[in-house]
This record gives sequence, C-alpha cells and structure tokens, in this order.
Amino acid sequence: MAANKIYETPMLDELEKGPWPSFISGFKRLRDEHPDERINNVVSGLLGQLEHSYETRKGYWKGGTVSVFGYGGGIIPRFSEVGDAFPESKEFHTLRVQPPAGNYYTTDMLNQLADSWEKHGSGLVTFHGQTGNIMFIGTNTDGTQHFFDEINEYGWDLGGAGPCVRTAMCCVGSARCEQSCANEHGIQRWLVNNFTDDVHRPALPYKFKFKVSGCPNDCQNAIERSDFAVIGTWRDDMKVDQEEVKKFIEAKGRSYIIDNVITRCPTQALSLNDDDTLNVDNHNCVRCMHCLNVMTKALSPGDDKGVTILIGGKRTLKIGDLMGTVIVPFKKLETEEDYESLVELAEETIDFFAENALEHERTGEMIERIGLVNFLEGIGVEVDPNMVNNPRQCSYVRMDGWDEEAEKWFNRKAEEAAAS
Amino acid sequence: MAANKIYETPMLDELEKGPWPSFISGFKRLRDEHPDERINNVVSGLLGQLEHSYETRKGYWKGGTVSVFGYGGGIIPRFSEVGDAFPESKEFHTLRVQPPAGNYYTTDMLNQLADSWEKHGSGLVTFHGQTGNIMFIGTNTDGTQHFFDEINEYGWDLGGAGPCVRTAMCCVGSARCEQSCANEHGIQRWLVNNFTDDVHRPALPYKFKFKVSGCPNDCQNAIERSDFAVIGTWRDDMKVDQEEVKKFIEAKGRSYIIDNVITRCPTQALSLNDDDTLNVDNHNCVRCMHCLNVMTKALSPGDDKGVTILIGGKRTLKIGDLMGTVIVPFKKLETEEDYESLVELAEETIDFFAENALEHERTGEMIERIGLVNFLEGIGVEVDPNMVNNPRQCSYVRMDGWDEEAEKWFNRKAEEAAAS
Amino acid sequence: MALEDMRHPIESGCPDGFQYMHPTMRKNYGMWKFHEHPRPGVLRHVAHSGDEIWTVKAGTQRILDVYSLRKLTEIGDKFADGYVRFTIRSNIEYMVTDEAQVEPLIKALEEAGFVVGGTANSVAMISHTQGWLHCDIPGTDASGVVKSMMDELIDEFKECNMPNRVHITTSCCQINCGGQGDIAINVQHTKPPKINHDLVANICERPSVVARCPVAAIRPAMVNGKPSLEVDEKKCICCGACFPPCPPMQINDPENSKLSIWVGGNHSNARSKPTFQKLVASGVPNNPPRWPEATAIVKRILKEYKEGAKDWERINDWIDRIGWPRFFEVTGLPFTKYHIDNWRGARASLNASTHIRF
Amino acid sequence: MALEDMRHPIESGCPDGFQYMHPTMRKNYGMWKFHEHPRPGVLRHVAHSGDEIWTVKAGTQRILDVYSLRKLTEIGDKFADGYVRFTIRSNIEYMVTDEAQVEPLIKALEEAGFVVGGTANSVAMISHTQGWLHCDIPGTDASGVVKSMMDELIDEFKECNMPNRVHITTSCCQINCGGQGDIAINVQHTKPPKINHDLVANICERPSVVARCPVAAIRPAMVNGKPSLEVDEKKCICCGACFPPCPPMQINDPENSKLSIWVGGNHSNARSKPTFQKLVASGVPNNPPRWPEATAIVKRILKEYKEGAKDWERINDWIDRIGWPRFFEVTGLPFTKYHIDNWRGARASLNASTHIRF
Ligand code: SRM
Ligand code: SRM
Ligand code: SRM
Ligand code: SRM
Ligand code: SF4
Ligand code: SF4
Ligand code: SF4
Ligand code: SF4
Ligand code: SF4
Ligand code: SF4
Ligand code: SF4
Ligand code: SF4
Repeated sequence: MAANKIYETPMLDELEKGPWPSFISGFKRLRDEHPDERINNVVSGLLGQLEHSYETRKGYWKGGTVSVFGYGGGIIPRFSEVGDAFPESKEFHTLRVQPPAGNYYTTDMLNQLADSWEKHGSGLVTFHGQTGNIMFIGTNTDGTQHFFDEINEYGWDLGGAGPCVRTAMCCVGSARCEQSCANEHGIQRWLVNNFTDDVHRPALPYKFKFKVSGCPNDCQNAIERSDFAVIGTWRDDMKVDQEEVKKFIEAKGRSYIIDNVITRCPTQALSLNDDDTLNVDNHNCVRCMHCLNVMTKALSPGDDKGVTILIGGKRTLKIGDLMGTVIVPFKKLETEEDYESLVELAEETIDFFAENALEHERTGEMIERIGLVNFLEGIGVEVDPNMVNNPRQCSYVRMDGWDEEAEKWFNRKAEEAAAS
Repeated sequence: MAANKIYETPMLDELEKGPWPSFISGFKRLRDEHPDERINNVVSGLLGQLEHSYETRKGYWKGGTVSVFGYGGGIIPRFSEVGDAFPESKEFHTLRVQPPAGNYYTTDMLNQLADSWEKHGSGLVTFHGQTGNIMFIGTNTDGTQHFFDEINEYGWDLGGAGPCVRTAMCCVGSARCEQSCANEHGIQRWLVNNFTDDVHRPALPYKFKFKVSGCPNDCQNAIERSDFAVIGTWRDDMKVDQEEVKKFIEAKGRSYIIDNVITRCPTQALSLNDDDTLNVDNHNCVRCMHCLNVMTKALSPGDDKGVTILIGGKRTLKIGDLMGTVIVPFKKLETEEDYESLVELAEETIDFFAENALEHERTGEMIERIGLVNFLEGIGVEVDPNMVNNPRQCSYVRMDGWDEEAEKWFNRKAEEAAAS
Repeated sequence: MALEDMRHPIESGCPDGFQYMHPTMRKNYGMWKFHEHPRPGVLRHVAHSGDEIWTVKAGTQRILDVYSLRKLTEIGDKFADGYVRFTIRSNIEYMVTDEAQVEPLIKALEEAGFVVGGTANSVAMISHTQGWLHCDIPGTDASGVVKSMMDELIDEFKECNMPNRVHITTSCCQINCGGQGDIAINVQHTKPPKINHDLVANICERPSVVARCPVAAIRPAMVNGKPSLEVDEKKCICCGACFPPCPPMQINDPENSKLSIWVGGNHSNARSKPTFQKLVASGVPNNPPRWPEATAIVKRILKEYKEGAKDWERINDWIDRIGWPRFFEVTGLPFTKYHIDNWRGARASLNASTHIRF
Repeated sequence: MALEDMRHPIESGCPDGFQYMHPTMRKNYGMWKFHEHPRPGVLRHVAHSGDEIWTVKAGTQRILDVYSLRKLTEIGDKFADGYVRFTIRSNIEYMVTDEAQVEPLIKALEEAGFVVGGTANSVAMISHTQGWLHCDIPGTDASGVVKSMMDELIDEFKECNMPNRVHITTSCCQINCGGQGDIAINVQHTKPPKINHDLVANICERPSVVARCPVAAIRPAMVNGKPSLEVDEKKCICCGACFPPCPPMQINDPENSKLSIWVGGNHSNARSKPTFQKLVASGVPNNPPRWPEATAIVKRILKEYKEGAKDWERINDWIDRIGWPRFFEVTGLPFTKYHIDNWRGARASLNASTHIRF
C-alpha cells in the first residue's frame, strides 16, 4: 500500500545518507511499504510536518489532555498546530509504558508489542525514553485507549507523566555485572510499585523520580537525574586477589599500574608492595570504583553490601542543575524488613515533598530552599558527617541548642558501640 | 612612684602565672614602677576596669570621635562606660601609626618612640595590630594630638581607621627571602602612599585594604584579608639545581622526595628521573610553591617575575568570609611605567568602589552583588580563563552578544601573537 | 461508550524483569566474578559458577519503525536464544553463552545496517530527546542532530580508542531532558520570548507563569485592553521556562535559538565526585538538516581529548589536570565574559588563589 | 588653642623601610639564594653574594609595656647590631650576620623571659585582637586568651615537631579581626540582642542599623512611645553585626556569648588553593581568666593532627586526606546539625557523591 499523499522532504532526505541507521528511512518504510494504509498516512503526515519544522526551524506540536480510562497520566498528548496542512498526523499522542526492571525482553514479547502497536498506532516506538519508558509514539485518542487496553491485558502498565511519581530505572547490575552490590531490580520494583497510584494519578507538587544503580559507577546517572537515588556499595574491605594482581602487573607492567591505578585513587588509599602485591587502606577508600574498574579480575567489592541513598538530583529548571545529596550513607538491604524500611523512607520523603514543596518545585529545589537539616528533621533522619563535603564555613547560624545536639550525637555513638 | 589607687585584680593575677610572657606583669610594672605618676594611675585604672570585665565577662569601652588636627581618622577613641569607678583611664584612645614597609626598626628608633609615648601616653604599645599598624594604646584627647605632633615630626604618620584606605602590609620578602618574586616594600609604598588622602580622610563606602606578599606562600594572608592583594610569582620555568636535587635525595632518600614532593604537587607536574634528577612540567606547574618550600636549595622561582592581583578578600561581615579573586593573572613590575599602571589599576578599583558600593559594603561584597564581569568592565580589565576555577555551570544567562565577545578574544590572541 | 462499559486498568506497574531475562543471567544473578572486553561491542562476563555471558551491543536509530524492531528480534531469534535488553543509551544488547555465537551475530547485525560497538572507551551512542518530532517546546530536533553526529563519530563508536568512555548527550530545549554529559549539545535561546498578547488571557494561568520565571522577569500587565504578561527584557535570561506553561510566550526563534556546547559532566563516582558540565561554546547555529558547525566543535574537542588525556581520564579529569586556560588554548575556542558564572553560588567557580597556568 | 596655631600634619604616609633595615639585608635585597632552619627559632638565609643573615625569632606578650620594649631594644643593641623587625604574628626578629652571635642572643632573650621559637613546623604565636582591653564590642578578651593558651602550647612553639606550620588565630567578637587559621577560636553569640529601647532613638541611626543585618531581622518600631528597633528572633542569627552601629542592641552576654572553634583555614597557595576554616566545636564556655575548656579542645586537635598527619600536611590537608567523618571520630568531637551549612552557597558543602568513609 502507500499513503494517499506524499510530501516532499528534501531536507529529511539528507538524513538518509551516512552510515548510521536512519530513522527517516524507517519512517519512509512505514509510509511506503506498510500494509496498513492508516499507518502509511499517519507517517506520511508526520514526515510532512517534520520537514516543515526543518525548513522553518520551529516545532508545531501542542499539548492537551488525553488519558486512558481510570488514569490521569502516562500519555503525552500531541495535537498539530499545522493539522490543516498535515491532517494525517494531526493527533499524535505518545504512550509511556513501564519497562521491566533492567529492560529485559524476549523477542517474542517485542514482536507481540509490535503487533499490538501496528493495530492501534503509528508503528514507531522507542526503547527507551530518557526516563526509561517504552515510548509508543503516535496514535490518536481512541488508539491510545485501545492500545493500552490490549497490552495492559498481557502485563504492561503505563508510566508517569506530569506531577507524579515517575517510571523508575535501574542498571543491568546483578544480572550481569560483577560490580553490583545490590538487587537493583528488586529495589526498583519495591519502590516504584509501592507508588502505582501516585504514578497513575498526578497529584504531587511536581515530578518525583527513582533511579537505582548497583554500584558507585552509577550507570543510571541516578545522582544527577533522580530525586531518590539508590546506589549499591559495601562497608567491609574490598576483595583483593593478589595472584591476579601479580598477573595484571606481569601483563601490563609496574608503571602501568602505578600511573593508572595507584596514583588515580582519590584518597591515596592504594600502595604497591615490592613483591607486586597491592595494599589497600580500606579505611580511607571511599568506594569510588576506579581501581576495581581497571582491575576487574583482581579487585571486587566486599561482602558487607548495602546502598547509599541520595536525594534531590534534577536538571536545569528552575535554579540550575542539582545533584542528589547523601541522606543515608549506608543501608543494608537483605531482609524483607530492610526493604520495607527503604519503602518507608521513600514514603516519608514523598509525603514531606507533597506537603512542603511549592507548585512545580522539585525535591532538590525544596531542600535548597528550606535547608538540608529541616528536610532531614522532616523525614526523621539523623545527621551524619558523610552528608557533607565539609562542615559549615560561615558563622552566621544560631546555635543555642548546641548542648542538646551534642548530647544526641554522644548518645547515638554510645548506642552504636553497645550494639556492635 | 606608685598609683594613687590600686584595684584588686585576683583574676588578672592568674595571668601572671605560666611560662609565656605576661602582659599583666607588664601592666603592673607600669603601674608600680614607672616614674611618671600619670602613667601609674592610667594603667592602674586600666587594670581595674579590665579586672571588672573579667569578673562580669563584659566590655566597658565605647567609641566616640577623636582625631588629630587636619585628619579625620587614624585614631580609635575609647571612653569608659565605668569611668566613675575607674576614672584614671576613662579616656583611653589608640593611635594607629603606619609602620615602615616590612616592619623594620632600629633599636634607637624604637627607644625614641618609647620616649615620646611615655611623655604623652600609657606606655603600652603593640607591634603590630592585625592590619599592620603600630598601636599606641591609651591616651586622652590632648595626648593624642601631642604625641602625633611629636612623632610626625620625625617621620611617622597615622594609619587608617574608618571607611578609608587602610594601612597596608607586606612580607619581609626580598629583604631576606629567597622565594620573593617582587619588590614588596616598593609595591606597598607605591600603592598606599598614593592614597594618603584617602587614608587620612575617611570618605569611602567602607574600608579598603592593600596587602603584598612576595610569593604564593602569601605570608601576609593577602588573599583572605585584603581588598587588593598583590602577590609575587613567575612566568618562565622554575630553576632546578640538579646537583642539589641529588644531594637532597642522598640526604633524605628517594621515598622521602616521592612522598613529600612528587606526590604532593597539586597538578602532578613533577617526576623523578631514574638518575635522581627532577623533571618539572612547567606548563602544568601552577606556582603553588610547595616543592620550592621543601627543596629550598634545589628549586627556586624563575627569572621572568611579576605579580598576580586578586580583589575582594575580607572577613565575616556581612555575607560571610570572602577570598580575593584573580583579576590580573600576571603583571610585570620592572619599569616606573609598570608601577604607575599598577597604581592606576588601584585608582580605577577604588573609584569604582567609591561610586558603586553600598554603604558599609566591601569590594568583595560589591563584586558578589554585581557579578565579576560587571566589575571587570567597570575597571576596564579583560576576562581571562585564569580568573575562574571553571566556566559557568548554569545555562541561565543571556548570551546574544556571543559573536562580538568571541571576536574580542580572537583579536586579543592575534595581537598577543603579533606582539610576541 | 458508556462509563460502565469502559475497561478498568490493571495497575500492574513495573513488570518483573526475570521473566524476560536470559536463563544464564537469571541463574547467576548477583554472582558475577569479572568481565573482559574481547573487542569493541563485545563483553565477556564470567560468573563464579564458571558460566559465561557474551554480550554484543549494537547501536540503532533510537526511534524504531516496526520493521527495524522486527529485524532486531529476528536476529535475536536466529543468533541469540531470543533474549535481548536495551541500555540506558538505547543500544540493544544480545546475550549469548557461547563465544561461537558472537561472530555470526555481529555479522548479521552489521549486514542489517546496525552498528556494533559503543562499549568501554568508545564514544557511546549519543543520548537524545524528542525534538521537533514530538515535543511541544523544542528549539531544535533531536533524532536528526544525533543521526548527523553519529554519522561522523561512527568510527569512534566502533573502535575503542578514547582515553575513557565518552558520554555525549543532546537536548532540544533549555529544559534539558538529555542528561549532562562528557559533552552536551544544548539549546540556548538568546532573545526574550515574543509574546502573543491576544492568546495569553485564554491560554495561560498568569500567576503560575509569573512564578515559573527563575529571575522574576515576568509581571502581569494589560496589553491593548487584554490581561496579558510583560517581560522585563533587562532581567530576562532567555531560559524559556515560561514557554511550556504559556505557549504564547514564544521563545523559539529560527535565528536566535542557538546551540551551546558543554563539557565535563561526569556522573560516575570513579576517581573524583560527580561533576557538572561546564559551558565551552555557544552561539552555534541551529542548522538542520545536519548541524555541521556543532559537529565540528564536538570533533575538535574529541581530537584534543584523545591526544591529550591519559588512559582512564574522562574529559573532566583531563581538563582538571591541564587546566581550563589550556583547554581553551588547545581547542582554539574563545573564552568570553559569558564563561564567567554569575548564577547562584557562582563565587565557588572563581579562582581565589594564585594557581595560574602559564 | 586657636585654629591657625594648630600644627598641620606632614602626610608622609608609610615610611621607607630601608632606612631601618640591616645593611646586609639592604645589600642583598632581592638576591637571596636559600634558607636553612638550623634549630627552632633560628633561620639561616644565604644570599647569592655569599652573605648570610641569621634570624632569631622570639615571642612576646603582643602588648608591650615600655619596659619590655626597652628590654628588647637593649638586647638588640648588645647582640644584634641594633636592628630588629616584627613579624605579622607580632614576634620580634633579630637579624645577625655572624653565627657566633646567635647563641648569646638566644640566651639573653630567654633570660629576659622571652620565648625563642615559632619558626617552621612549630605552633606559631597565636595572633589575636583587642578584646576587653580596648575594643568597644568584644564578647571576650584577647590577650588573656592567648596568654593562657601559649602557656600550654609553649613547647610546641619552642620545638618544631608538628607536621607543618600551625597558625592559630583568635577573635573577640563575631566580626573576627583575627584572621582565619589552621585553628581559630572565635566568639559565637547564641541569643539575639537585648535591646535597650530607651537609648536607641538618641544613639542609633535606625535605617543604617536595619541595613546592617545580614538576614533582615531588624525592623523599625515604636516601643513604649519611643522610636526604636525590633528584632525578629526567629530570623536572628545572633551575629552581632547590629551592635557596633547601635550599642543599645546588646549582643554580649556573660552566659550566652560562647566560643566556637574552627579548623582548616589555610591561606597559603602551597599544594591546594587557599581554604576557609570550618566549624568543628561550639558552645564552649567563655571562661576567664584562663579559658581551660577552649584550650583543651585545641590541644586535642593538635594531638591528633600531630599523630595523624604526614609531613608538610597542614591541618586542612590532613583532614582532606582522612575525611571529616574520621576527624570527628579521632577528636571525639560531636557532629551536629549545626555543622551542616545553610548559608549562601551551602550546596557546595553537601556530599553529592557516594564517596563515603567507612
Ligand atoms: C616572617 C614571616 C613573614 C613576615 O613578613 O612577617 C614569614 C616568613 C617566612 N615564611 Fe611565612 N612567614 C610569616 C607568616 C606566614 C603566614 C601568615 C600568618 O602566619 O598568619 C602564612 C600563611 C598562613 C596560612 O596559610 O594560614 C605563611 C605561610 C608560609 C608557608 C606556607 C606553608 C604551607 O605549607 O602552607 C611557607 C612555606 C614553608 O613553610 O616552607 C612559609 C615560609 C616562610 C619562610 C620560610 C620563607 C623564607 O624562605 O624565608 C620564612 C621563615 C618563616 C619562619 O619563621 O619559619 N610561610 N607564613 C611571617 C612570620 C609569622 C610568625 O612570626 O609566625
Ligand atoms: C549497559 C550499561 C548499564 C545499563 O543498564 O544500561 C552499562 C554497563 C556497564 N558499565 Fe556503565 N553502563 C551504562 C551506562 C553508563 C552510564 C550512564 C550513561 O551512559 O549515560 C555511566 C555514567 C555516565 C557518566 O559518568 O556521565 C556509566 C559509567 C560507567 C563507568 C565509570 C566510568 C568512569 O571512569 O567514569 C564504568 C567503569 C568502567 O568504565 O570500567 C562503567 C562500567 C560498565 C560495565 C563495564 C560494568 C560491568 O562490569 O559490566 C558495563 C559494560 C559497559 C560497556 O558496554 O562497556 N560504567 N555507565 C549502560 C550502557 C550505556 C550504553 O549503551 O552506552
Ligand atoms: C520523552 C523525554 C525525552 C526523550 O525523548 O527521552 C522527555 C520529554 C519531555 N520532558 Fe523531560 N523527558 C524525558 C526525560 C527527562 C529527563 C531524564 C531522566 O528522567 O532521567 C529529565 C532530567 C531529569 C530531571 O527529572 O530533572 C527531564 C527533565 C524535564 C523537565 C525539567 C525538570 C526539572 O525539574 O528541571 C521538564 C519540564 C517540566 O517537567 O515542566 C520536562 C518536560 C518534558 C516534556 C513533557 C515537555 C513538556 O513539558 O511538554 C517532554 C515531552 C516530550 C514529548 O513530546 O514526548 N522534562 N526529562 C524523556 C521521557 C521519556 C520517558 O518517559 O522515558
Ligand atoms: C585593632 C585590630 C585588632 C587587633 O588588635 O589587631 C582591629 C580592631 C577593630 N576592628 Fe578590625 N581590627 C584589626 C584588624 C582587622 C582585620 C585583619 C586585617 O586587617 O588583616 C580584619 C579582617 C580583614 C578584613 O578587613 O575584613 C578586621 C575586620 C574588621 C571588621 C569586619 C570587616 C568586614 O568587612 O568584615 C570590622 C567591623 C567594621 O569595620 O565595621 C572591624 C572593626 C574593628 C573595630 C574598629 C571595632 C569597631 O567597629 O569599633 C576594632 C577596634 C578595636 C580597638 O579598640 O582598637 N574590623 N579587622 C586590628 C587593627 C589594628 C591595626 O590597624 O593594625
Ligand atoms: S552501576 Fe555498577 S553495578 Fe550497575 S551496571 Fe554499572 S557498573 Fe554494574
Ligand atoms: S575504590 Fe577508589 S577510593 Fe577505593 S581504593 Fe580504589 S581507587 Fe581508591
Ligand atoms: S610570602 Fe613568599 S616571599 Fe614573602 S616572606 Fe613569605 S615566602 Fe617569602
Ligand atoms: S610549585 Fe607547586 S605546582 Fe609547581 S611543580 Fe612545585 S609543587 Fe607542583
Ligand atoms: S529537551 Fe525540551 S524540547 Fe526536548 S524533549 Fe525535553 S522538553 Fe521537549
Ligand atoms: S524566558 Fe526565562 S527568564 Fe525570560 S521571562 Fe521567560 S522564564 Fe523569565
Ligand atoms: S574581633 Fe571584634 S571585639 Fe575583637 S577587636 Fe575586632 S572588632 Fe573588636
Ligand atoms: S544579631 Fe545579627 S542577625 Fe541578629 S538582629 Fe543583629 S544583625 Fe541581625
């Protein structure tokens, strides 16, 4: 089949050249070869409007309100401002569908999703958007409902859009990575699936994102891009296989290990012994991962694993980019209770956020406005020196509660000592 | 002789104990042994009031207005709030007298100053206050005028107090220090003596301080404590006496130089060759001074000397401590013209400060408020990447003048290339 | 259709990934020992059990037509036991247990036009956003920018000859849905919004638009008799934050919406703590269909990084060592007053020392 | 005396130091080759000409009675060619050309009760301010605090067994005329000013007092019929900035004006860039005549620094390496919510990484 109307796309045609796979060629295949005329036309209109954008250097989509029955969010509605010129794609909504934790698929499932999408949508899909959703791009209001109804039956649910808890992400982690110190997949699902209502019915001051990385390499950019970052780490000594260290040195040479490992440790926690064994000052190691990254066979995380939690990462609006701040330096995640207390912390955080954030204010901006200490007190977390790079620099603070606060610290330390 | 009235000083007496020289014992000597009864009484009253402060943990001096004929500042007037109880010292003003650049004195001159001060003052003096003035502590209004008239005749002038250009400081530098890259004494006098009127007649928004250090060790705390810091440095390669390097290693051992010099360089600009000679990557050396400090015989500054100028250092009021910011990365100071242009820069800065600072606002606070770029444009200085630790992090800036600004840079670079 | 007939959603949320996970990964979950990097695009992970997973990574056009998707699944069926995953950079990963499967798999992918690589110290797939294709506020396109750049960087994707991973991101408006990156290509508007006063009253909730402005440059005003908004153009930083809540505040401009280039964003905790990206170039023309000017700057930076950096130095590590004055020197990019930060906390970015690079 | 009879000042400004400088220093000005540190309190500087200057440094009570001053000059005449200088820390330096002069000079100084030392990696003389002795706004004394501490630290002054120089400062109010330091003992008020409303009207220029407050906590108000000022005690950070311009804003309080201790202020550019000091302890009693509590904390910090730091590490360098969690651990000082900065730019002080010390 073919589209009723083919628009000239001289500029887009340029994007069919060059060795990298061309999305435009893909579009054209749908326009020219797909058996379903609906798809031929929708994509033809899309190409027409996109070419128009390229020529005028402007976008022509506007938002609106479209959702599926029972939900308030999960859809990014798009209506064309130039629908008269390109009527075929004048409605072009996107469904955000939550991927499985870790982004695994069987080819069968992908084909099944493709089948459903061909029935109701444009045939264009992205694995995944920057927040981790599968984005089924391009359908009209009816298609939105029908496609959702169909895939929802075989296990797929919408993700977040609008001021709500958003779709979460986690790295491949334990499934394939020796650096993993956490059950990323479990953490992601424990967290986000505890808030499905908040995902589907936007009612927060602004968006709230969870991201989970299995180790400090942070392959999910959790610190920079999420309100609630959970990152695996370990508390005991890292594991050193001295035989592998020697092999590494045999293979690469001493100066290589000195220049690429020893001298790159941010805290000088590494030294090389004369017998070509490695000495790790675990007390000063800050778990940055570098040496483990370089010597994947010789070095690995310790056994006493857990997670560090940081809150408040986001991008530019409205006060400039923010990274998350440590609010839990280390937390064990082994028992069911451990996971429940993690979820409780998330609930405390989101409740406090819901009550205290201004409209369209993210957690990080809220913390910036009210101060970290007020936030910590709000969610009932004790202060810890690991939360700061350094103590205060300015004497402008009222400290008449000093003695009580000092008391708290000494008591906590005493309890910890007693406990251990 | 002796004072008419001796006050009990049980608490102060405690400060006569212990091995460190006791100022209280000194006070008592003046009270009990000095031939001049005026001095016995003044110091007796002072001891009485000070004891009273120790007992009640409060101060009892208030300010006022006292100055010498023709000047508006230079005196710190003190009137006692408990003058009835301690009438002998109810007026206790301090004269701030400018020291010679570098703080040199002959014993004769010190004795002569002591003679004058015994005639008109309390006999208490400090070399020096934190801004560098000789502080002649304790006299009445008449004594103030007479003492000044006397010492002014043989070469001494008052320093600053109030919203004015303050007394300047410089390190011993060239007079006795191998690290010196500048004529500290000349710089201090060129600068501060160009502003004597502004020193003596407070008319600025707030105080303005010059400090000069001969090298980046900054023995005058110029970066932290002055509005206008001039610090010596060099532009060419540092000097390495490889023979001395070898001697150093013979004496101290290889690991000592590695642990204390090589690995301490902030930019890894040092490496030790197998023949125990030292290799310096002068391109990446940031002139921090550390290696020169450790190896005083082997390493010294280069020959192409000059100064770095930073503006805006100060202490706590009113927005927290500020350090100065680099506004001139490198400036030669050889010819008369060089010094004149340095003074011009200071004039530009003080004029801009006088016109743009709010009342009681320091240069650093002003720059914080208006932004460094506006300040630079105000004093006609071009931007340079050495002024920043890093370029901007936030995209919230209007940049529609980009092309012209880029043009400026390329032109400057072209001129520099042509010049060199 | 009447309400009662509507289907009620099953709020199943995030699906369990284990059901779709390769059995060998399921079996060795959390018990991996080490990995190697046999060749670009291929990873060999070995478990304590001795099991192995060979991963082959391929780059695609992120937005897949069902034909391309089916091509990828077909290859998965033939060569990879029917299991795949997608990375955060939208690359597809095939995981096989037998080294012998690797070469045929690579061959099939390349024949189908996909690009094997993007692992380790390569230039990773550029992560991008929606742009003109779908967003309602874009200043430029996304897929097109990335396609154009990847055409030029494809060798750096296929080979691993960078000092360390290079993570490039793009965003199509100043909201920056693309993350930060070792190199980021972002939109930078240079003129205040042109306000369509006739529409404001009907479309915009004025108080919340006023509240969105980071510099409080917007105030309510009556314009030719209608309630509208006014922008103090002296204050306005052209960030475009007022545009999403109020489309009549037209910020996008074919001429004056430019591109800017940022470097040094590093989110891993390896070596130094995570770092924000810093502005290096702006005023770059937004020039479809191939944005050659932006690509040229990116390539210039990559060239100097590749030559100047030590192994394992990310771009921020490299610049930390050589210093910013040197960065501008070697890349030939101009340093301007706009590089000097004046936003909150800018003071921390000023050089309060005599550490100077000569 | 009638105006015309008054003497007009000679505005000679800052005197030329050369007229008072030791001839050997004048001769070799700018031509010094190296220095050595033969023993604590003594420096040997050698010029390219081969000339030498031996410097002997001695600590004094900073505030000198003319007797002490004459004693110092007398020693200078007998043993040091009649030339002296004072350091920025108010130590006196005698400069001689002949090594033989050194020992007798030291002997004479010590017999006269002065303390030879304070060079190199010693605890330098504590720099202090005016305090109750002369200032109009002090919360504590200065000379007394320093005398008490130096009595306890005298061995560290006389010997050089610290990892590097230790520069201690004190200040007697929150204005902090004392500089920052490796260790700084400062005043910290803990209650808002008590306002003597009867006096405000006559003594204070109300608008400028209002303008002085860093947190805008002061507003003009009528109190029992008189124009006065009012402080919002919720906002007030007890900084005392309103007190100098308006003494009726009584900030000093025998009980509630406490001492706080700060560490890590380093102004040299050696190794790292200059650093600000950081709060470590507060609520320390302001306890004349000997302030034992403050001294005890200072000594505890010095003990750990001495044991824990590597050669050439200043206190900030040491803490950078071991981390703040460890600092609080080894010193036994409590970490409280007050240590977490909330002033401008505080964000830069938060840990935005997984770099954790275990
Ligand atoms: C005499 C004096 C300058 C003056 O004109 O008064 C001075 C003189 C020297 N300083 Fe200094 N510094 C003097 C105050 C300072 C200060 C300011 C202060 O004390 O408040 C600083 C910066 C303070 C800070 O960083 O907080 C200072 C930071 C240094 C450094 C850098 C130390 C470091 O590693 O951070 C050096 C280098 C070194 O120690 O080798 C240094 C080195 C030196 C040398 C060795 C330079 C030389 O080659 O002659 C001088 C001998 C010092 C000594 O007595 O051991 N001087 N030095 C000051 C003596 C003060 C005192 O009596 O104790
Ligand atoms: C597959 C993926 C996780 C996922 O669940 O999707 C992943 C997987 C691995 N990462 Fe990553 N990283 C992945 C995105 C990231 C990201 C996020 C991003 O790309 O936006 C980061 C942080 C980005 C940043 O810092 O800006 C990231 C920072 C690292 C690092 C730290 C590098 C450094 O030195 O700074 C390592 C360590 C290393 O390189 O050895 C690492 C190492 C690894 C290892 C080698 C871990 C392991 O032992 O298996 C994995 C193989 C990577 C490869 O293909 O070479 N991964 N890694 C992501 C692949 C993206 C892609 O297709 O290109
Ligand atoms: C689709 C996606 C880009 C992509 O192509 O991958 C996207 C697209 C939009 N983002 Fe985003 N953001 C997307 C990931 C992100 C990320 C990255 C992440 O989540 O890791 C960020 C930065 C991290 C963060 O949360 O700050 C991000 C920060 C924003 C912001 C600024 C938020 C802030 O606080 O600074 C906005 C503006 C807003 O929400 O008002 C925004 C708003 C939008 C809107 C809804 C624009 C709008 O207001 O209408 C875009 C809809 C485009 C469309 O038509 O589909 N998007 N957005 C990503 C979501 C796909 C998915 O669900 O998987
Ligand atoms: C005497 C001295 C302390 C000492 O005993 O050494 C001192 C004493 C006073 N200082 Fe200071 N300051 C002294 C050096 C400093 C320094 C150190 C320096 O100059 O290197 C600073 C920090 C650096 C700076 O300039 O910021 C300093 C920062 C202040 C400030 C806060 C300035 C600011 O912008 O933060 C004030 C308050 C004010 O000026 O309103 C102040 C005000 C005062 C006043 C005038 C208090 C007042 O407003 O009445 C004190 C008079 C005390 C008295 O009775 O003599 N003093 N003052 C120092 C001057 C002696 C001299 O002239 O040599
Ligand atoms: S974050 Fe760590 S655990 Fe997760 S994939 Fe990256 S390296 Fe592996
Ligand atoms: S993980 Fe990082 S901090 Fe720890 S030893 Fe290795 S390199 Fe050093
Ligand atoms: S600042 Fe430099 S030149 Fe001046 S005394 Fe100190 S070390 Fe010597
Ligand atoms: S002076 Fe400082 S930066 Fe330069 S080489 Fe020596 S240690 Fe390195
Ligand atoms: S970056 Fe801006 S334009 Fe691009 S998708 Fe995100 S919101 Fe839309
Ligand atoms: S563009 Fe940004 S700064 Fe300008 S008015 Fe709109 S929101 Fe304000
Ligand atoms: S610190 Fe305060 S009290 Fe002490 S001298 Fe300076 S201004 Fe006066
Ligand atoms: S003490 Fe400081 S904060 Fe409190 S009212 Fe006075 S100036 Fe303001």
